[in-house]
Amino acid sequence: MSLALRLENLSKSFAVGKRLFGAPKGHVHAVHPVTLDVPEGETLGIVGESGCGKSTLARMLVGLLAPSGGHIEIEGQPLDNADPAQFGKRIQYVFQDPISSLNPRKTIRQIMEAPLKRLHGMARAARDKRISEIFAQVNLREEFLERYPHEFSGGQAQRIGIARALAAEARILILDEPVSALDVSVQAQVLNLLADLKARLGLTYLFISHDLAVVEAVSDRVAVLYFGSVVEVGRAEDVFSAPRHPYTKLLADSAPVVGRALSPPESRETELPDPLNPPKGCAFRARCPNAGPRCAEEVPQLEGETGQVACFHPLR
Amino acid sequence: MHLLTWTRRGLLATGTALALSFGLGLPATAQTPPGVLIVGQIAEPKALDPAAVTAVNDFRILMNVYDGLVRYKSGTLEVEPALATAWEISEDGTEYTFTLREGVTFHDGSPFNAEAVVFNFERMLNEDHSYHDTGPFPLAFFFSSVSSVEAVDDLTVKFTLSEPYAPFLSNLAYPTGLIVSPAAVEQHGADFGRNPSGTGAFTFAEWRSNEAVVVEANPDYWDGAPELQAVVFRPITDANTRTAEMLAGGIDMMVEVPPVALSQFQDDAFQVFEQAGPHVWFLILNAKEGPFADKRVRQAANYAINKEALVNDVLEGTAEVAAGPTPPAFAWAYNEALEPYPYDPEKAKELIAEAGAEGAELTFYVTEGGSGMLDPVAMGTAIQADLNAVGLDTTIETYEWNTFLGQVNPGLEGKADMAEMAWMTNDPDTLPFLALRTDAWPDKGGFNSGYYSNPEVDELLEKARVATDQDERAALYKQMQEIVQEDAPWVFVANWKQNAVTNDRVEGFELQPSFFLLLDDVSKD
Amino acid sequence: MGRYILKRLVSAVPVLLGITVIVFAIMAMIPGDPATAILGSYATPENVEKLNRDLGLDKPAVQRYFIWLWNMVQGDFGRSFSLNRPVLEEVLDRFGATLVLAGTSFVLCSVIGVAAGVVSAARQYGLADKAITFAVLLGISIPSFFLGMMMILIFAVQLRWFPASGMWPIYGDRTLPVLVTHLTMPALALAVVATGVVARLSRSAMLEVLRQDYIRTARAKGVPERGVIWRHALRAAMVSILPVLGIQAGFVLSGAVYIEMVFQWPGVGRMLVDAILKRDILLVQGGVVLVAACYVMFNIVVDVAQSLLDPRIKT
Amino acid sequence: MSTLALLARNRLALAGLIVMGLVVLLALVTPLLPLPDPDVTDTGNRFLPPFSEGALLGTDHLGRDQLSRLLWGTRLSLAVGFAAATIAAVLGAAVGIIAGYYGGRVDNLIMRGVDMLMAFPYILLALAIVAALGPGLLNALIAVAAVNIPFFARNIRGITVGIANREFIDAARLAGMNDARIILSEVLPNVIPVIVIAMSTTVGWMILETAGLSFLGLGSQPPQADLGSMLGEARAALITSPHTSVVPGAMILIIVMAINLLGDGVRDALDPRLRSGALTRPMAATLVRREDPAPEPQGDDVLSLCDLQTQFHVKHRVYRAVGGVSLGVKPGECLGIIGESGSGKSVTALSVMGLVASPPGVITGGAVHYKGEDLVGAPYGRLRDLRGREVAYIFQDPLATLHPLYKVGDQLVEAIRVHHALSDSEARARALGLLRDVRIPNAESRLDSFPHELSGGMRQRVGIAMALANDPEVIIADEPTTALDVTVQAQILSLLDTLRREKGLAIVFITHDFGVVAQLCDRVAVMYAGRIVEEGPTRALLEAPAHPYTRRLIACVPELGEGKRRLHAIPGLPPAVNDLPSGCAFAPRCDKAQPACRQGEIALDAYGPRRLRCLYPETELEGTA
Repeated sequence: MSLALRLENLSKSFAVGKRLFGAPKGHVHAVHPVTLDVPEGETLGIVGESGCGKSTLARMLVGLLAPSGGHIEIEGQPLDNADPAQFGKRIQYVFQDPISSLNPRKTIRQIMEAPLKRLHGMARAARDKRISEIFAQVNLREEFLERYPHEFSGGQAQRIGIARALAAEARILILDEPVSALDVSVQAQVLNLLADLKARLGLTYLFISHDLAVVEAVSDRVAVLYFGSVVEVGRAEDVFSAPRHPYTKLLADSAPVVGRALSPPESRETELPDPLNPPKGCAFRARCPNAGPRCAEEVPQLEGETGQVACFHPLR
Repeated sequence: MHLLTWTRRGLLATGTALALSFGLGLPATAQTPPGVLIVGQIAEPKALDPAAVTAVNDFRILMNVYDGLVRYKSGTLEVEPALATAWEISEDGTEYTFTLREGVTFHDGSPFNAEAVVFNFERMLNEDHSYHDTGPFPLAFFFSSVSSVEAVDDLTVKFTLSEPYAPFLSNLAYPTGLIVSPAAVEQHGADFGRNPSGTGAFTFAEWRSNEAVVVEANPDYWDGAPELQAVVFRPITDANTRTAEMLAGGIDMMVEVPPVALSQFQDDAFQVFEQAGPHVWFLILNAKEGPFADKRVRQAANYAINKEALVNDVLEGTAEVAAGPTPPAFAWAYNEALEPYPYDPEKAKELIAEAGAEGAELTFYVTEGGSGMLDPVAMGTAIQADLNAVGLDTTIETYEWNTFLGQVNPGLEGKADMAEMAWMTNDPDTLPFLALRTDAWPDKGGFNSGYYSNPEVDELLEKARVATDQDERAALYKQMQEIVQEDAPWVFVANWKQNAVTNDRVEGFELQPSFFLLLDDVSKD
Repeated sequence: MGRYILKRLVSAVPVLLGITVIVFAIMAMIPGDPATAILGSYATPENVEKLNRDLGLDKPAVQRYFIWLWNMVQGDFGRSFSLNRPVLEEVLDRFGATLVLAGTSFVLCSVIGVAAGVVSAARQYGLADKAITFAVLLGISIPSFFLGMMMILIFAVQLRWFPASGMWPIYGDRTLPVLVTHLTMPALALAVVATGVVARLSRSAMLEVLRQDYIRTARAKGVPERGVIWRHALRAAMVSILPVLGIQAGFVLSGAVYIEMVFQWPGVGRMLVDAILKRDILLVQGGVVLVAACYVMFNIVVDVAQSLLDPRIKT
Repeated sequence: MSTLALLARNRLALAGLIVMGLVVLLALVTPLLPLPDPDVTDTGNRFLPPFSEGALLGTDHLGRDQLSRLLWGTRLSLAVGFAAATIAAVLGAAVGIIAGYYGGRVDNLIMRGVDMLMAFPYILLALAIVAALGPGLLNALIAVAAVNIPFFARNIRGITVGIANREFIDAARLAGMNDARIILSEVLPNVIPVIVIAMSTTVGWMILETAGLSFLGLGSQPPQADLGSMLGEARAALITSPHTSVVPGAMILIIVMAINLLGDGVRDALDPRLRSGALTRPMAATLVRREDPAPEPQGDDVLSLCDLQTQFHVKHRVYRAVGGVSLGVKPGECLGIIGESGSGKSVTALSVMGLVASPPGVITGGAVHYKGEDLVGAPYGRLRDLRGREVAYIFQDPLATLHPLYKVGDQLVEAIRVHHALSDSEARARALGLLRDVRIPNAESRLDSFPHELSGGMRQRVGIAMALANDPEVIIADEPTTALDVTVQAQILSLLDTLRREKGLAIVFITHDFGVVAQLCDRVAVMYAGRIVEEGPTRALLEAPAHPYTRRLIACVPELGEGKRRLHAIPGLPPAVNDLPSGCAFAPRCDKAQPACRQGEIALDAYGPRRLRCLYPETELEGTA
């Protein structure tokens, strides 16, 4: 089994208080060094709350953001986005907001043609044929091609977004909250479509979401992100049903579930740490019921065999 | 509905406040005080240092604050005693000895004497003089023939000229020859222009930038204290606003009334004054190159332009048609026999056809305004229309006055075929000597921007300049005028009749042919 | 806050330096020279050249720039050729008059403009809105110099309600009511365009704010409509109105040029126009730098006001 | 609607268009008209008054025909104005796009330069440029264009920054485009409308500015006429012959005004927000246009909605957002309203206190009874009095719903003092108590915080505190936790639950999440396409949904703990509420639908505690229909 994606100590920090000349005032570490492997054909779910760095991570993977440290390998080769026409063929991205990811001033055909023309240099006839194929795969009618994005509902627009990503013929798709802007009935349609495409085309997905249930339903493996670090990685069926990291458990307990009584999963009224002034040691310790003295001193590293966890006092 | 009531209340309050303030303020606009004459000037003076300025506008103030050794007799351009009571001229015309008036003091209290006169001319002419740096003195060349000035005794001054120079006395009567207080120059240095001190009928009181220059009566004036308590010179650059102020009663007197506005002042509440002066408005023609190198085309231009229409319609009769280079105001030197070129477009076309200049393209420099330029844009436009009518395809380029001078004075060669120009002088010598001689071509430091050259004219002018006898000079000038008219180096257009308007409260005012504004005999109730 | 003001002041320095470069470069490019202006009709190439040498204008431009800048830093703005007096003295003399005129106009346009905009928005599509919209359109469509000319014709010459020109009567006391009568016409003529612009912008800013969720919150709390408009909406709308007021200050300052000419107001705008036409290089340079500095300062004030108004701006 | 049609709808813009059309037409045909040569002088006939023989508008100071000069001058002024606006727009846009797209230092440097130019009094800059280039209309045009470049650059830069951060730019990059291509094919088409708007609103300004320069004598060279130079030349005769000034002055006024009217029209037509009517000011209370008499109150509900109908009237379309909703909530009860976006649940909630933005919202029928009093028909004063005091709201996004410029404490104090004559310190003390009630740590210091200084969870606590300020009887919570993270959501839900039990509040809770409903609500109503399709006690309804929509909606939501799997999707899309099918709105997506479902009105029948609007329910409900 070969690796589709390999992240090694990938990190990103943003300068704060930039000036025209001279050094910035400080840095915010949006992503702490992250090491992850994604085998070909797998769906890796990445879950976390707002501000945990999941979108930053995704944007680094497709070259929209330059990492501050570490390496990315795509299908065994280091990421190189110098030539956009080459890069786009290897990895593609599906955006969270389907409408705003489509240029409102272009027809769907123009949007669909861009990757075919720029990445594959196809002639007009070949392009039309290919667009027809893709549209058939994502269940879109060809009459949509002459319309503008604002004429579509969220679900349709997201299919178009997926179709555009498919047109690049990349074998790895980064899906950044692809269904969170959609209504539940449509969300299920899109998720099923994604599953079908993957089975049919042998794609590899990196699926990012804040919705635990959705992530669990589509992923082979799940990585939980907290404050820019991966705190737990494991098989989808295990991660939430038997969490090892206290944060994962907190997440799982917080999700409203039919039939479970309402009780605050957290007694303390706590908030996320200040990113400009990060705490020492484990970032979660202030909210953690199991925190010990060591948690305040050292940053726990991701460890384990089948499931990995970054905690000195794992639950299991 | 609260919003509406609020608004209404607010409007009411604002309205009341405005009404109140208007009510309080209104009387202030009613009338100017008696005994104080408010003069609407065309511009802010550059300085009140007579040696440093060149504009008639500034002269109008200066003549009331300063005196020269001599002055023009009222209503003429002839010289009469002023600070000098008498003078003697040596046989060869190179030594002038003046006897100074006794007991005259400057406004700052320092005495007027021979040393003061020497100081004045040394400051202007001697580059090593310790106050030469209070210049520059653009008209110093009026006295370029002076080789030395000495104080013979306290009340006697002797000027020595390097060669005979006929216009010398006349130049002394010109504002450049006005005498300033050496003590004030020493005190204020470069700022003397803002703190003037002379011997004139009025003492300088105040200069508020762009608002007013105020002068007050000098009770000790040697020629009798003036009637007015004070004169206020207000710079109102815009002719229209000047007219409005005059009509609205904000000023008592205005000079250079725009021709179109004259009709407003025909009723009894106003008096209109007119006075022809030593002014000539002409077009310089480029005689060096292009169509105007041919005398016939130059003459054709003179025939083609309807000067009668220009002076009567565009200038509303504020000027007369000029016949030649010398204005009739220099009565003794003016050639009465000359008739202006008549308006004859057919003749013009003939001449043009003879010269083969049909359809020639001409570039015409027009200025937007300037000393004595008399509505130059309208004039230029009308002239252009006349030239176009006879088949000379004329294109106008307008320039602001100083830029215009920067373009014209170095010569028209390679740039233009014709340019507007006007001169006001105090002696018949000045204009032709500076602008018609071969030796006055721009590259030789003169103002002959059209490169006219006629050795006969050169000779006549040189002779007239050193002649000491006025009749001899007159004959030479009349001869010169004939030749020049025939050669047509210029289009002779107009001689300006300067005008002014006062309201009916002003009495005893007269305009001078010198274009100066003399106010010591004026009164106002 | 103090640090923020200091920071803004420091950041104004490069802008001002840039302005000195621009004005110097432009004046250096303008043909014609002060020597001609000084010498008047009697300027010959020879005299001009000599005078230019005396005035130091024969040095290379870069050198002249630094000499000028260095002198200016020391407070010496040089001497005006055309007015024969120190530039700084002259400019400061006139600046007061311009500030009175432009300041009054600015206050008028801000107060009337914002009030009109708010009323217009609050009564959207009502009679008041239509009347205001029309008046505003008329205001921004009329050339201010034409308006000024017409005002003189009607109110000074015909009706004699106001003096036709000037800032003070030539004789008599310089009292406030007298100033007001002189100021009324030019200040109104100058304010008209800016008032229109401000009113338009205030209206759309108010409309934009009025549809925000927090306005709905205010209503849901039971805040009376007057409070919703003037307290909740106007305050939020001011965040986008303020910067425009800053820009309008520049327009009013610029527009004062025409008004000062038409009404013979003894201000700096008219002086600068004359100075440009007369090639009075040092006067133009000094005047422009001071006017621009004033504008930059005013915008710092606006920025500070903005940061006081809007806590989200990082100070 | 097409841009042109929109333009035509705006009467003022139409007037502007017609006037402008006439002016342009006149300018175009000027060379063909039998007019005297505008440059031929006839000084004998100067200053002829208007309506003179052979000179309809009189003559000027050189006896030239005013009408002819006016038309030729208009031609020139228009051309110059448009050219200057175009040049300034193109160059300004180029600078602005480059600065906005590249950002960082490029942006910083360019914008500093722009700042410098803007600090320069623009008339003086224009004057200096003309002085440098020499007078002439072309140079005046260049100067006017040049001084306006910074304004365009600044404007366009702002727009570009917004666009450059949009996701479709990233998408284009991933589609293999380089920067130049992205600017040309992605950014530019989106900026062009803004450029056109900016241009159309500045052409008039440009004409004025060029006229200003001409007025100063720096524009067209005589004898050529443009409107500014006509005015400038006529100025000398303003008092004697005012007509020579009034004619060009009035023409400038007419042209500029027409352009401005037209420009406003173009702006309105091109602005998508105006297009959708979004820039209309919402009134203080929703418009009520009830045709049928208000239904009488029934039952002991503290708040009851009876056949409530709320519509949005946008242009000629009518969106029936709420199509006859009847609901009731008793004291101490929590009623959940669940539905997908567009189902009308929020509009229902906002209709209660007349908070639906209007225009375009209109309540067209039904009643809202609060303790028996009909709120729909109540005068604004009464409604205002009840708002926040008896019925309070909690909204979705606490960042947008709190006023960004006021401190949290002040907003709470205001909420209290609107209804109670308390002193400032008393109200403040009460506000502090409220913050403690909603468990905000360090409540004392939080009073002086601005909303943006708080986290999402804290902000929503403030929102709740504000709703509680006057001890209302009913709280309407419109998706209060949707914008929050799960952990925070859990805290907020548990807080709400505690508060309602402590204070005996009636809560109407709107959400799209079954999990949330299940945990908090006693009863739940399911909405689809503006109507309630099913209602009943939460547990019963979730365990045995009777309406196929309810059942399938529950089924398609993944639940935690079941691992990777395929989901049960509902095919198709919800119908648009301006085009509802007859019969059951869900029928087109329903696998059990029969022909009967597509005909006639299907009633919401009561079955004991449950109500259902379905002919072929999933489970048979007990009780009478």
